[in-house]
Amino acid sequence: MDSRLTSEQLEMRRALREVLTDACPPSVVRAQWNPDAPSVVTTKLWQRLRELGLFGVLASQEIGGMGGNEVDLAVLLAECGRFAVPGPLIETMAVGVPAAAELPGETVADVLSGALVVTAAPAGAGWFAEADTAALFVQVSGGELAMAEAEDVRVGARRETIDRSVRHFEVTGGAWRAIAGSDGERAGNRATLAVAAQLIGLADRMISMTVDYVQVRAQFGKAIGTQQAVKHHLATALIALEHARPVVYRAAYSVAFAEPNARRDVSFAKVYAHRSAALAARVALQCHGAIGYSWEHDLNLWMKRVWALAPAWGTVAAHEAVVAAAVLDGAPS
Amino acid sequence: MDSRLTSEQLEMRRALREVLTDACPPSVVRAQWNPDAPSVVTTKLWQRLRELGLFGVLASQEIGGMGGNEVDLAVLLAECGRFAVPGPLIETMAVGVPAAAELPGETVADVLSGALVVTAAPAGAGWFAEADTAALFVQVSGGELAMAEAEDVRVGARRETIDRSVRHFEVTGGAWRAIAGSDGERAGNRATLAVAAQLIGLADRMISMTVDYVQVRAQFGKAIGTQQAVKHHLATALIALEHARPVVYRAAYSVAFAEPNARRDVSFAKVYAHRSAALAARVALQCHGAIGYSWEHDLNLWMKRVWALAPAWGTVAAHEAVVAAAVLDGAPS
Amino acid sequence: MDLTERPQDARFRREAREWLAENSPPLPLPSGDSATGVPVNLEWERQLFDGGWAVVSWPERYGGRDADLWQWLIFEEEFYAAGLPQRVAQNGISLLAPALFEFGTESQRERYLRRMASVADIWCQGWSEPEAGSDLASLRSTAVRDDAAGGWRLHGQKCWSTRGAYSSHMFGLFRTGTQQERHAGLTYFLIDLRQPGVSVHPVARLDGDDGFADVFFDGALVLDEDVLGAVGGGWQVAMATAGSERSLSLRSPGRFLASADRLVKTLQAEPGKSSDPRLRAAVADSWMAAQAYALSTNVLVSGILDGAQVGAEASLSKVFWSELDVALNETALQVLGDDADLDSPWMRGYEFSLSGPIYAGTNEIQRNIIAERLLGLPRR
Amino acid sequence: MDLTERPQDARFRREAREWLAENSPPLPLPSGDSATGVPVNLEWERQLFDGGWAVVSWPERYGGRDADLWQWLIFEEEFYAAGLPQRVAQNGISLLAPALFEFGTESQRERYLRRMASVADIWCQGWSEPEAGSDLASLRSTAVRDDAAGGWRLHGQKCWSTRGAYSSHMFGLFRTGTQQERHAGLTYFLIDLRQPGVSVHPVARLDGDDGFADVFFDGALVLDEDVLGAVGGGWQVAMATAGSERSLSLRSPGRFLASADRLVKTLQAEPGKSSDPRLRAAVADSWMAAQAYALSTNVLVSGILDGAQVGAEASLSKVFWSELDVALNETALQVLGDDADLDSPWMRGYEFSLSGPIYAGTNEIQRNIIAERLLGLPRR
Repeated sequence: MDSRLTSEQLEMRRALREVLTDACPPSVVRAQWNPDAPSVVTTKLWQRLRELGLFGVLASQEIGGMGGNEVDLAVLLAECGRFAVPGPLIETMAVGVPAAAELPGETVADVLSGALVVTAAPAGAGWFAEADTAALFVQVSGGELAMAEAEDVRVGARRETIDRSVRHFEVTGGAWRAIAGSDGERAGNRATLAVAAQLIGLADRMISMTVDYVQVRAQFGKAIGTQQAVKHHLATALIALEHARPVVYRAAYSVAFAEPNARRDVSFAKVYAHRSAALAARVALQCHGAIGYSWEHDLNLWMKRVWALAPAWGTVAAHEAVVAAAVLDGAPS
Repeated sequence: MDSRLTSEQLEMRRALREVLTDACPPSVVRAQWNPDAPSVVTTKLWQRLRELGLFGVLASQEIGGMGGNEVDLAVLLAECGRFAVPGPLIETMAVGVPAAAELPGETVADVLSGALVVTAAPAGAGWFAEADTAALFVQVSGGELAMAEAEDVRVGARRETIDRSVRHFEVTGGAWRAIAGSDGERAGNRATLAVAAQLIGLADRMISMTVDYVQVRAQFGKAIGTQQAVKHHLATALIALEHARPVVYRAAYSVAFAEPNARRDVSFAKVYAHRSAALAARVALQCHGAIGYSWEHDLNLWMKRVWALAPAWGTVAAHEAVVAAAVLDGAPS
Repeated sequence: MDLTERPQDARFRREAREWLAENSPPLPLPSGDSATGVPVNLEWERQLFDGGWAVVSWPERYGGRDADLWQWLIFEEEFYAAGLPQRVAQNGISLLAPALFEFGTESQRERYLRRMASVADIWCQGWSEPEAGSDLASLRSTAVRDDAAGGWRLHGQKCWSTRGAYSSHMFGLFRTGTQQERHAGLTYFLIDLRQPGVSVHPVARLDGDDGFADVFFDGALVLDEDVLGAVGGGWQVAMATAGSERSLSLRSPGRFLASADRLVKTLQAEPGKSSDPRLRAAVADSWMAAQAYALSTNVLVSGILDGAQVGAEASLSKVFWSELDVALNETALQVLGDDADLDSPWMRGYEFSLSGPIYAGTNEIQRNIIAERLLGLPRR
Repeated sequence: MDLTERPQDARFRREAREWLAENSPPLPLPSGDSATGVPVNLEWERQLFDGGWAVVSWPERYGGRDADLWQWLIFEEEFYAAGLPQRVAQNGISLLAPALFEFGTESQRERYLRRMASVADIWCQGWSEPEAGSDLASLRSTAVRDDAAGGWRLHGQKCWSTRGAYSSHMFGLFRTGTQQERHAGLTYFLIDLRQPGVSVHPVARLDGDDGFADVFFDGALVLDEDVLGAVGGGWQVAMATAGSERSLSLRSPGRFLASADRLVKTLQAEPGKSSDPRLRAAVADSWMAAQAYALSTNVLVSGILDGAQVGAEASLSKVFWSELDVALNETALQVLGDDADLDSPWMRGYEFSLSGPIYAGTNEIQRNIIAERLLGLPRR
């Protein structure tokens, strides 16, 4: 028994943090909000992350991946959350690359090299991230994964979400083919886990940016961070985060080792990570006051990412219901 | 339009407060916790309240009552809540006396004189307050009221509730007879309203006893009432109370004037009064600290009354469902 | 206690409803906080004024109809029930007008009230500064005496002025005394923004509208006739009318009653969700909160009509409406479910609601006020 | 990261479960905080000691079995899963023993640990005083030097000593320096309560059990050998072991996991309620909170086994478990519905849970600690 990250994981996280500090300052996130901005997958940021090997975390080393497991995925995506990295991270890392690895030929190599963009969505969503740049579409349901190629689908209108650095497009049609032997439930678990991991990173960063701000901002002759109300808001946010983080890593471990409760654990992770991040967003905004309410302040990039992730890969209510069914009905989880 | 109490109501409340200050100090409430204490209906407190005419608030002046309406009932019961008056107030004032007034002969006069004790419960509860002293039992359902006399029913074991000043007994059997022309729904509304009114009085008193305490109790060299956390707890409790009180009086008015939404309004009142009182109890205990956790402190008498009233005359969840049905389904309310 | 609507109120309600039904512009209007939306809103608000409905509770000579507070509440209910948005004229009417009525000179009232109501002038508030949000007494912008010009020269920066980018005028507090005097050294000025020495920089809000503005002053002039109240008495004027901002005039219950109603309809329209007990309970909670706010407002109004001053009680209302607004919009997002991430009217409403616990005195400050002034707890 | 139970842990769990199944007393036991319940509990706890399960993580020479923290957590899970109540020996084992291991003399450990574990001695805590709850540094009870007797004479009053009414010994802080020295003037004493100069007055708790006691000292003697740590160093001893009180040893996750499990079964057993989505969600929330607490405890334990000190992190745990305990019991009362007002085990649990946010440092103090020590916010 040991709940700590390994020294390899800590090193991997450090390396990613170093790259992101340089390659993903808030200005880069903000640039993706421009409706005329080119897709993030064409940017230098994406190039840097590709070179780092981030996207291949779940692919085996033989095929050019990192050979990591879902705990590694969670470590890396939590760090991406801290920097609010824009783009189809979940679609690429949690679903797309592992799906491509099931396909014959050079597909996965092309995805890892950037020659080919893959995207993914839950079956029935009706939209895909990056549908206008993607060559390969993957649909996730409880059974086998289904795939289609760009020429098989019709890409429709952009879906205007609250986080404009996220590019969703309606997608219809498609000659969907099952990917033989693929495990849709596991892919869904990975995607949900990827949402949860980013949420704890977002929460972490919002708490620390607020801690910094309240020590600088003075009212009534002293830093507002000396006010008990401000202290208690932030303490409450930290308590939630520190009790969500182990839940997310537990879920990652359950998926990595295909434990029988993996689905329950992943839903639990989404619920707790969401609550923690939503609370951190509220607290951060309230402690920032009016300045946090302005678009020019970076806080809003983090907050809106949280709101955008709330319904991603299953609403919070749906995941709460999965946990309740597992706990109360002994439903398969 | 005028949401204020009338000067007559204020005077009535002042008179009751004067009596209760003298006749119902915490020691009198506490005395009723003794398992060997005689029923409150045999005590001097009850005698004083009878002399004041409290129990006949809803009875017409011709039959010796106060000739008041449900707003008066709410005013008086909120005040009783402030003093945590023990005993079958709801059963007597809201249901028993009006039911007795529908009966021929001297019944209501006997109830008002104290010669005869009346009690009441929702149909199906299986227990009655003061069943061992009551001569007349009234069952409340949606249709007509049903009554039985003491010789008709079997009084069983005492029902051990958290508020030991409340004396419940299981009751079985009974040759129940409808009280012709009586209005069970209105009686139920009055009883629920009576619960709500007491709850806001309880909340009011717990807030004020806590405000007093935190100005006296010092830690770290100053009164704990100077701490922002304590201030905010109490402010939050007051906000809830001041937004529950008008809801309770609105419900009282709706019942008094038989408005079409009376049932919805009464359920709403129970929900809000309960939430306000439950919050006041939590805040009061937290701000008192360990001393509030001791049985010797009076706070616990008020808190436990709140907990005991939570499921009385319909659980909070049931009343929430009534409101939801009225609002969402246009259900009759 | 008499909670039954008076016959004249029922008539007034009917009249307002009919006028609004006949005269409402096509809805929804574009945002009154956006460059493209402002002209459309102004046109509608002029029409409202021309119809005599812009400021129902004002004297007729300023464009009102001498309605009492009950009728004002009724008008607000009908206005929001008709789906109409908050008005560009809002800040002037709600925040400045009460101060003009209480402290203004006859000349100020004549020059400003009617133009304000008819949106000939558009007013924004100039209170916050980069270093002074909740702590207004620490304001640093100054007004320096200019005897030759017969007035005061303004210097400094005001920020987060809602709709500042589209306003012709600002009412603001500036320091005429020393920094050490804190509250005592402030004066309340009525400022024409269309003059040299004023520059306005729009700041986009969370929801993308560029309603906020930073306003910089570098020697802009205010004549003596545009000092509201006494020189050095600005704090008293601002505080005496702050109650308006915290409760009644800024947030009449009508807006929340209408939102709750819209939320009820949103759930009813979602097949399969309208029987979900969790969503039902959350929606009923929002409905109850809006009602409770309306009922408690009635208590305040009854007191005001009886001559009571609204003091710290306004803080109870401010915390309650701002928290109910957040919860109501959050509930709506839950009802939307899979589509909660869309940039929908409810999401916009949610974003806007988050400013409620911050502006007009943060809810933390309000809770301090409640504890200290209503409950009597010691300041320190 | 390795979240899979080690083979030796699985064996340990099986062994504990079997022993408990065979040796548990008839349940429920009467309250260990009531006069009638204490002897029954003591008998059971002696049996637990004789079986070698009283203090699994202690060295064998003191009655333990040298189990590591993982196995201690497992034992706690099995203990509470078996429906067994908190122990009379609890305060000594959780709060005093860590201080004895860290600061005690060989003689103190020999004289006290084994007797504590076997409930030959029963220990209560003597920290709070009427004027000093959260503000421990303001303690007023004094210890005056008595050279002739070779020790210290105690004077003053301690209050809210849990199970003080049934204890033979107290560990407590007394002032050996001046009031002005605050923290610096305190010394940690091991006190025999069965002597002249000590009088114990039981105080009933909210739930009716008379577990609390006020303890009055009027010249009671503590010999030098029973000073724990240095004279004047009591604060350091108390603080170094306070982490135990706030998290791990006082509230092992096992208790909440067992409560959550019981809550799940309670709902499952209520026909007609077990399909109510609101109750299901509330029960699932309680289950999740208990699990989250267990998982975050594992992180703490992993750190401790790696040599980390548990400092202010304990405050995160303390707030979390105390709030989850209240919410869990409240949920149970919702499940009970019409019978929520009965003096039931769940209602008792609710009452007891309300002490959680108060004792061992109120949650307000804990949040201050979190903000100042973990987040680095300024004290003032």
